[in-house]
Amino acid sequence: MSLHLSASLGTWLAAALTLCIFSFLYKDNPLYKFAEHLFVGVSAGYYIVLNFWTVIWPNLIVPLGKAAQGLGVDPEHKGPFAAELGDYRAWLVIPGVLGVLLFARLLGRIGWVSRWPLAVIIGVYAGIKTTGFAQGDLVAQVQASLQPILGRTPWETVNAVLFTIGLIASLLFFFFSREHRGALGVASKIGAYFLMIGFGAGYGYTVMSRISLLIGRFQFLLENWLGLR
Amino acid sequence: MGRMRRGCVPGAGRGRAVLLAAAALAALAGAGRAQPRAAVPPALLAPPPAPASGLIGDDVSNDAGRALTLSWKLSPDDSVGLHRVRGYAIERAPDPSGPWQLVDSVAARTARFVDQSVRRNTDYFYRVTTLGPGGITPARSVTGPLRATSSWFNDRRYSVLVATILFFGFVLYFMASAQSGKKPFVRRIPGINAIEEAIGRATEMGRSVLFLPGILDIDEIQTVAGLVILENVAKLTAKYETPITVPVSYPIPFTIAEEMVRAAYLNSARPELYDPTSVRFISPEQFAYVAAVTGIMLRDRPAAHIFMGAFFAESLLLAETGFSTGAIQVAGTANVHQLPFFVVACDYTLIGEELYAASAYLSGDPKLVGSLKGADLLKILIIASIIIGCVLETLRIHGFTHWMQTQ
Amino acid sequence: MKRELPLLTTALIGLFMILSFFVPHEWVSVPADFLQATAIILVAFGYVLGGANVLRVNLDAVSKRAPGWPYKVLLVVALLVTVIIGVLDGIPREGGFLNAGTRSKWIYDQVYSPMAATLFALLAFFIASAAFRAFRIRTAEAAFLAIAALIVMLGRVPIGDRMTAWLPHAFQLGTMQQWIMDFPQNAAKRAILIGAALGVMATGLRVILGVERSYLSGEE
Amino acid sequence: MQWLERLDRRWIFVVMGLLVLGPLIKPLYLPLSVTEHVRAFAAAIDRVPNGSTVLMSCDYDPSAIPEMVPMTRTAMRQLLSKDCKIVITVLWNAGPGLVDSVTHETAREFPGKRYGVDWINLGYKSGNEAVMVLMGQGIANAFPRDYSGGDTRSYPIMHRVRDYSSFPLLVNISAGYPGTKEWVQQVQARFHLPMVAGVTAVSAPEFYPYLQSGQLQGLLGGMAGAAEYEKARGEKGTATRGMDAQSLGHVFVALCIILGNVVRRTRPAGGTA
Repeated sequence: MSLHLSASLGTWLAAALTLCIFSFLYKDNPLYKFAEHLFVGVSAGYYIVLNFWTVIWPNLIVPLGKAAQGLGVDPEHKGPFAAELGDYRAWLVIPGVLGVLLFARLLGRIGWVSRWPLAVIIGVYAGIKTTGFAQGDLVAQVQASLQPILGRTPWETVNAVLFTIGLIASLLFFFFSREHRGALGVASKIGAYFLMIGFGAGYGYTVMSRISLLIGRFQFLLENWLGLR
Repeated sequence: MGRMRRGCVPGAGRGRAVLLAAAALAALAGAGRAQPRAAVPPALLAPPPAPASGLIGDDVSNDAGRALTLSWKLSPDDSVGLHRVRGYAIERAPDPSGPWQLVDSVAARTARFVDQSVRRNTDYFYRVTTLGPGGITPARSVTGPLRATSSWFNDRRYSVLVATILFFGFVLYFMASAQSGKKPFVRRIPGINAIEEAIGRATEMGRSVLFLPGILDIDEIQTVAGLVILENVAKLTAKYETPITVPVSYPIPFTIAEEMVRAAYLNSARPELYDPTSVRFISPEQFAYVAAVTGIMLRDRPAAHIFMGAFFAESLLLAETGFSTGAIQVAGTANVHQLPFFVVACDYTLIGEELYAASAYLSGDPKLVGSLKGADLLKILIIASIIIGCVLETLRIHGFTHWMQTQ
Repeated sequence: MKRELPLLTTALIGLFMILSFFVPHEWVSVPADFLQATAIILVAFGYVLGGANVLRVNLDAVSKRAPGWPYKVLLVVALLVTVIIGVLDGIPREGGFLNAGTRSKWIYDQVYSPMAATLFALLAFFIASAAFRAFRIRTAEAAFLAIAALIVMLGRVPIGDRMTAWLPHAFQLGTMQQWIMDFPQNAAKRAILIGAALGVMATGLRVILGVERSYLSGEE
Repeated sequence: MQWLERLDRRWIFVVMGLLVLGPLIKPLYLPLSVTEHVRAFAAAIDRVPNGSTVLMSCDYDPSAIPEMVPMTRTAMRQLLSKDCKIVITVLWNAGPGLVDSVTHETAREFPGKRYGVDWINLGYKSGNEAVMVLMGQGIANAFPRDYSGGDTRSYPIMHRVRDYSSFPLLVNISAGYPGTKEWVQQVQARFHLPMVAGVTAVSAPEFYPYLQSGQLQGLLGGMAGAAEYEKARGEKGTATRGMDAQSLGHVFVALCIILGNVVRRTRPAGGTA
């Protein structure tokens, strides 16, 4: 095992910034603040450039430019408004204008016009999410819970019964139309225990994630920077 | 529903088939670069393969008329180890007499193809040609006309439609009945008592209350719920003349929180107790916000910490620092990943929907209460379906389960 | 006009998107597809706006000499440099500003990436100290949570199996971990999933009805 | 025991740091066993017909490198070794640069595989669920240009890719929102595309209901999942090398929980503080 220090300036910079952030563990200090503000600045700048070059440019400006020449995805179709599925040509002026209106927010007095693009975004997502959750999480999950209680082995039966009771009890925990007394009280108490087991599992897995991230940083420092082999 | 059109028109326009199929063969050979090409002319190796047969086609259902599905019987020579068939070429034409156009080719042992390049409401005729190292063999017949049409309803989504309509119906009904003055019953959430106790305790000790409405902007429903709870907390602190501190991470929730706290104090017996610095704008940056809040916890030593809203990785740091100061802590979030950290370090935790329920209860807003009741009613239906479904499944009756299947 | 039109727009679009889930016909699916394409572009503008906002807020703080303003200068400079380099990198490459070998990629790899990764790695330390100082087992609920957490935490890594290798297979930590994940925790998670789905659908309905309008608050 | 209660938490940080660092320098070689859902993940990819085109969405950013990158590499290797073609997308803002480096490095291990023919990186698109649904009407409609700025439709690999029906499987490697949950809701459910997922440990428990319902055919949870997947494929990557450190870290946190409660129990007088 020996050291092979990296000769790359970039790796040294990355290692230095990593250590600056780790210094927060000792206490909040200027090195950490330096790194933090650098990070926020770079990431904000990066988001601007990224969204310009990967969305606004290819999905809006390039097709609009083509549409101005009467072209689109399908070369057999001609005309700036000859739209079809996935090929909207000059219609893309609408998102373009709405997108610019979003910036009215920065202008104070006419900030309210930014509500129009916002209304479109909210409407689209409200619609997509409602049906997505209805199918993927509501119907599909309820459907998957309809399982035979009697399994092939006694152990399978125990598990199926346990699962079904746990599910129903946990659902009753979130029932707000009646006081949790009597049978409902017992059921919701059982539900609470199941939820706690669920949270315990979540705790264990969260620990795993966080430690993995630390391992990743140490691997970077040891292998890429110090070149420990 | 798409219309079905099947049928075979025997022997038609075989002329250009050979040319097109040769192009397909070349394409196929080019695609499968992994296989080394034989140096010997293929014709010397083997006879041409027997043709594929029984080509049938159908409109793909539940779509906007964008695809046709084709299937056929494999060539009798297409079996593992025989190497007489390299693949199949699929061709189509607007008329049985041509002109034929190569659509695509598929590998050997494939007897299904979906043509996604069709135009809606247009008739097509198809034929499949068998390609082999020994030559190409066109099918003996042509299938068609086939036509892709748009469907008006996706018939695999009935169960989702029923669930959605039922739920919307329930919610609308309860909203309407709440607005007409018939206030539906919602049980008091124990967490609300815990909040009141915590404020009482702070008052007894003569220390302040710290309230965090989560770290997201106003477009997050949890932030809205947190602010509704803040309104009530501020009324209580104003009544008990206890100072309150509210660090906020985004500008709009900040303005709303400030307004709520000010209003609560101005409407109380001692409006002069309102401290304009009690609601503070910190920073949308997660860790900067945490550093500021833990600073407040350690310096000002509030006796009660109330966390209500969307929290992420910072929950751990907040709960730990808060715990170490010995304050009473009440938390509530719908971010399931963070709940474990609150549950173990706080005196009371509102779990998931309880956060929304608490805000609906406190606000008494008929729309919020209405959707809460609607969800409750659907939950009863869900539980009933689960019980009935499990019984049916145990009895090996699968109809109900199949009806719910969406895929 | 200032409020009603956006509310109406949201309601119509929301309903139309729901309709498009059930109706595949091109009269519905093509406009729905266009609306999604629009949403994608608007969200991208939103990110650009977010960046501009960060710039504005921090320039404000600098001009007012707010506490810690020298750091804000750093932030603003970093932001501007990243944007300028990114634009210059993208022009000759048809937008491929992050292609291998560009200056933007260097900034991304050597500045952005290590810091993003390290910020969350700090939590490994905090989680240990929180476990020691703020994990209280006082009630039956907390005991259930703690036991599940310990079994899952140890059972999910190789050392758990090593520690309990002497026990019958069914009692080894790895087996118990798997069972907890597959049955009790799964039941609880499914209940939460179903509850959350109802919550999202209710919110969606309220947004469409125009009673949930918090997104419209702010500038009048 | 009193001193333990007042212990400066930085001592805990030091112990944690050393316990993780130690095994990285001097490994313990604790044996790994492959669990059921990881096996199912590998098997689902195995079932894909050789030579078909698979969609792989890499929805993560540098903050999840240690968990996500090993999964990406191993899944890509498994697919390429089956001569499958791979279409890669990224829905996370900060992800595309990282994903591009990782995919290029991995593809370079297969000398015959060419960009644009055997695999393609379509890069990033904002819009989360809207992108997923939009891709359902045409992958190239949502991604007219690939990561490097080229015209997506001009690459040979895209000639046989129209929408989700062109893929037999979706492999999603995701660190949160948007990610596995959204792919299940918007694509698996809506377009009936079979799906497997590799996710961070934090979010893994949330997806067990999808496994039981068959909406997911396999699941890799966190670094342990990644390490087991490496083992199942006979590889020794960064995840495998991290597992010893992971083990010691977990034991330490477990001890912290137990010790913390013992200390508070044995405290002479009551009080909540």
